[in-house]
Amino acid sequence: MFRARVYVTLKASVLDPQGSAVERALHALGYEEVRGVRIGKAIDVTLEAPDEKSARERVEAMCRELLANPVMETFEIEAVEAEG
Amino acid sequence: MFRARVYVTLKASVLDPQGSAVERALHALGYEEVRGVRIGKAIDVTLEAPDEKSARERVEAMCRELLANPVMETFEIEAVEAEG
Amino acid sequence: MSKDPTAQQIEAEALYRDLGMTDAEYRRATELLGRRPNWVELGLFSVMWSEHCSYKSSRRVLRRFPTEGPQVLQGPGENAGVVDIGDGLAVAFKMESHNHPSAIEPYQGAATGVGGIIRDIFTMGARPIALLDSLRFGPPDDPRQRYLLREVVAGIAGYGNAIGIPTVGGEVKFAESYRENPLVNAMCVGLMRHEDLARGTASGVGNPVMVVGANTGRDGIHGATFASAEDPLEKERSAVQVGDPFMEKLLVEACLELIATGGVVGIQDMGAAGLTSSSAEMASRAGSGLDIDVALVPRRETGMTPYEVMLSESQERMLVVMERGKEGVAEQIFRKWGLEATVIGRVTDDGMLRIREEGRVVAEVPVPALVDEAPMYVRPAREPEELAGLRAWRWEDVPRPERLDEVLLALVGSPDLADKEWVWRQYDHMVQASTAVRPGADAAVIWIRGTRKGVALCTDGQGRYVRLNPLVGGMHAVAEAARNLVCVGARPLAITDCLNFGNPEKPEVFYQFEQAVEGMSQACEVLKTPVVSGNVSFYNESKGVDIDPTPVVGAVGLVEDIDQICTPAWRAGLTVVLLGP
Amino acid sequence: MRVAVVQFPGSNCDMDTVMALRDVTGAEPDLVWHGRRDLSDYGAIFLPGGFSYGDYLRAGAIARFAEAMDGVRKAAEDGRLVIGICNGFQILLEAGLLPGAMLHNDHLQFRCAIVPVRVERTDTTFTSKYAPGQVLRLPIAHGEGNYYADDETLEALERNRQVVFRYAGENPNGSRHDIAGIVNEAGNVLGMMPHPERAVHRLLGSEDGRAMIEAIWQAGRERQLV
Ligand SMILES: Nc1ncnc2c1ncn2[C@@H]1O[C@H](COP(=O)(O)OP(=O)(O)O)[C@@H](O)[C@H]1O
Repeated sequence: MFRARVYVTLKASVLDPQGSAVERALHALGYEEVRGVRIGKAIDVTLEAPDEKSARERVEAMCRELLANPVMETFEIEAVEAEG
Repeated sequence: MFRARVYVTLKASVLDPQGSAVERALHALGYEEVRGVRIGKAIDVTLEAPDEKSARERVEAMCRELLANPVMETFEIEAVEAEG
Repeated sequence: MSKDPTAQQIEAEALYRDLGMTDAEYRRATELLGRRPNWVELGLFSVMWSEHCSYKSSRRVLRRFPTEGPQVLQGPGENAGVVDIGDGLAVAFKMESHNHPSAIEPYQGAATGVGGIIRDIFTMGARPIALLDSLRFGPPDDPRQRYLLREVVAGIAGYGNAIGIPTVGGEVKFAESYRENPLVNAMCVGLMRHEDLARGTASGVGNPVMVVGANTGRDGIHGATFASAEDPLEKERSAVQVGDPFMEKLLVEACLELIATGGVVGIQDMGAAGLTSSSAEMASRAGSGLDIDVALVPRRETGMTPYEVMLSESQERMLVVMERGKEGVAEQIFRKWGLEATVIGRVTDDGMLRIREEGRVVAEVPVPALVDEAPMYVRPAREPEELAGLRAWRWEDVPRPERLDEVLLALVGSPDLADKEWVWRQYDHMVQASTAVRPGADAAVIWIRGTRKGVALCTDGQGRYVRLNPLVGGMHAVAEAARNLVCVGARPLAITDCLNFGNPEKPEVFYQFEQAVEGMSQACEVLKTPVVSGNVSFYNESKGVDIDPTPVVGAVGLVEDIDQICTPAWRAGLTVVLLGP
Repeated sequence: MRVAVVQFPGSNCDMDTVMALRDVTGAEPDLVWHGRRDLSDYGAIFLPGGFSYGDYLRAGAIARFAEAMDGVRKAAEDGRLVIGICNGFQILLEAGLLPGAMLHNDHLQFRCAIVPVRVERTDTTFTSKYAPGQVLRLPIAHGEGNYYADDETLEALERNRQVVFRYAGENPNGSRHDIAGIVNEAGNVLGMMPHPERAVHRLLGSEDGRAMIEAIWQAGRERQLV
């Protein structure tokens, strides 16, 4: 069993209104040192796979097919770890 | 300048309808090996700070105060890196 | 198997107190049972006898409400009230509070409140056609209050918009007494044909009992008990429930399809106190018993004890009793909608709620002990001291303001009177393509497509009036709602209510409650608008301070000719007339 | 012409669309379950508004894999008419039948209102009954209607005159170029955020959606689409 963590984030060229809203809120709370906030998704997928390499390949296929929309998003597979 | 990546996730006991829907969709697409999907937020905060330690402390304070809702979420600070 | 405390330990260590039961209540349970309850049984008693489920402080007073009229097809006591609107059609409606969950987690608290009230409506066999809300917060210059407002509104929108029921009206008011105790009341209205009326009864020995909808997790265990607890920390002990409007949308469609087959004997929402209250109440209404096995209940989490399964408040679940042999019909319909329907037991005739785990009996309690024999309290009532002073108040003592234009500006600028478009533009108020009068008017009107008719809907409450004069304030709540209906051209038919009060164990609060109910009742009698459903929310207090007593009225009226509706739009050239005394 | 309205789990304007089509054309459309692959009987296919699959992950992301989308793709290729309204538009974008993607509204709130929408072209099948430059009053109701495409795609859209509807007042969601609705290059697939099906009775605040349904109905019959 493997657990993969996938980060899906908006492309740098796409405005992130949610991130901007959080940035403003942080400033209002006195965190004036904040220079930028971007908010993406962290998707944890638990799956059966014979080994780490094939787990990663399968997760990558899922990202391409469903988890990220290439028009506006990019994805990174951050970690694939054996579990339980 | 530092960049911190914060991962905010629903507590394990809290229902994640979005994760369940994505899991079902992955099954329907033929990824039958998937055993679970949980969806959280990945928040990238860029901030000024004298050093890594104080950057981390400030980000942790932001998490407690705003970024995570302790009633239903937990947070991890994944990485704090010097930038620019 | 489980590490539950033994019956002996419960008594010796007074563990029932942790579940919100008093010593006297524990003794009463022991007497009714003829032995000491085990841990699971204690759980059943504690939630069924909580204020939230048993109405132990309010039951006696609520009997004062007029509940009958030629238009009433179903009065209080069911999941929702039902009123005839002619042509073989009827509307089901009810209002409910979700104050405490919303104080803890405003988005999810408000969202699950909406989800719960919608289930109360479609269990009656009605298709939900409208939602309304009634909200109270502390003054909006406090950032936390703005946060609560923003999240509550987003939560209501998030649920109602996704499920596709228009939120067409409501009210928002701000006052100091709600700072720690926001009020989130939601009302749902459904439309049905008379013959589709379904009820929450479990009759017919041998009929299968089914759980349908979402899987069961450890959400909100003891939510009902702690909703009635004084200490906010206690309230927080129930785990936050997360709503899944997508699941509920499927549940609405599947349940309405199932009810239309005619094979449903009884159906009830699993709301507060989940499987416990739904099974006990359904059996109670039929005078029957139920024999269910918790091992058959589909779970979301592993290792759940019978206690946890019985007390879980996981959302988007229903309990259904089918005619024997029709289980397959239910399974098929639910499968089509991608949902599960699982037989977990049978109806019996011995009047017992018998809970098993893999066949082994883990709890066995007479249904009447849980429902009819629940404690009922005659709370002492005493007029609050401030009232005497207030009564002495006279208009003449108020200095006449020098500049009336400034008074007008102050009024118009007050948050209570301000335009609430910021709120309702976040609600999809047009889905279902039937909203003839949209938010912003005195009441909303939903066109009953295929007819010339419409139903008019509004919610109203005035905490300050009620605090200043509970009796007259109660009258005002009903009268204002009726006026708002009349203003759009409707004849008021009936009301539902949500009675938000402080701690009923305080005589001053109980006085407010009794008086307000009396005032509302008198107004209902005069206006011929019976109370067909409602909800009581006590213990809206924190740090010893109670909220302003806030009965909220949800009113329904009938528009006979949809072309005759009016709205408050002013146009140049029209004549202005002042009606009334 | 036979008309289909596809019902996904979580669609909630499916019945509204059926009622509007019935009221305007007098003919009864078919409500078609998302699991049906073959839609070759239909000259026009509507993908209705709502929250298919809860709009979880991204609006329309999961619905695009439904079997019925095979039939929709085929219809698009055959030159039959495909109309995606609100969630239907989002599904068409996710399915790649129209270019671009949908972001959360820039103000991050859901927005429901009747807004002014300008008809940019009247030489499409869908807008032939409007006057050039006509400003319609149409209901919107969405949280993710902020149309996004990169500069190149936008330029191509404008060059090919694929923008059919544009917000004429305040932009309610931050969409690029105030885009409210676009067609594909062939001109037979339309995606739009506003809800014409909610605007076919004066009683409900606007009748401006009627002419679009009438235009679709007339074109389908003239061109003898199935
Ligand atoms: N929370 C709300 N949800 C939906 N509609 C609301 C809400 N608050 C106000 N409205 C709309 O605005 C109208 C006017 O509200 P309000 O100023 O409170 O007037 P009233 O005192 O007549 O209820 C309401 O009738 C309703 O249509």
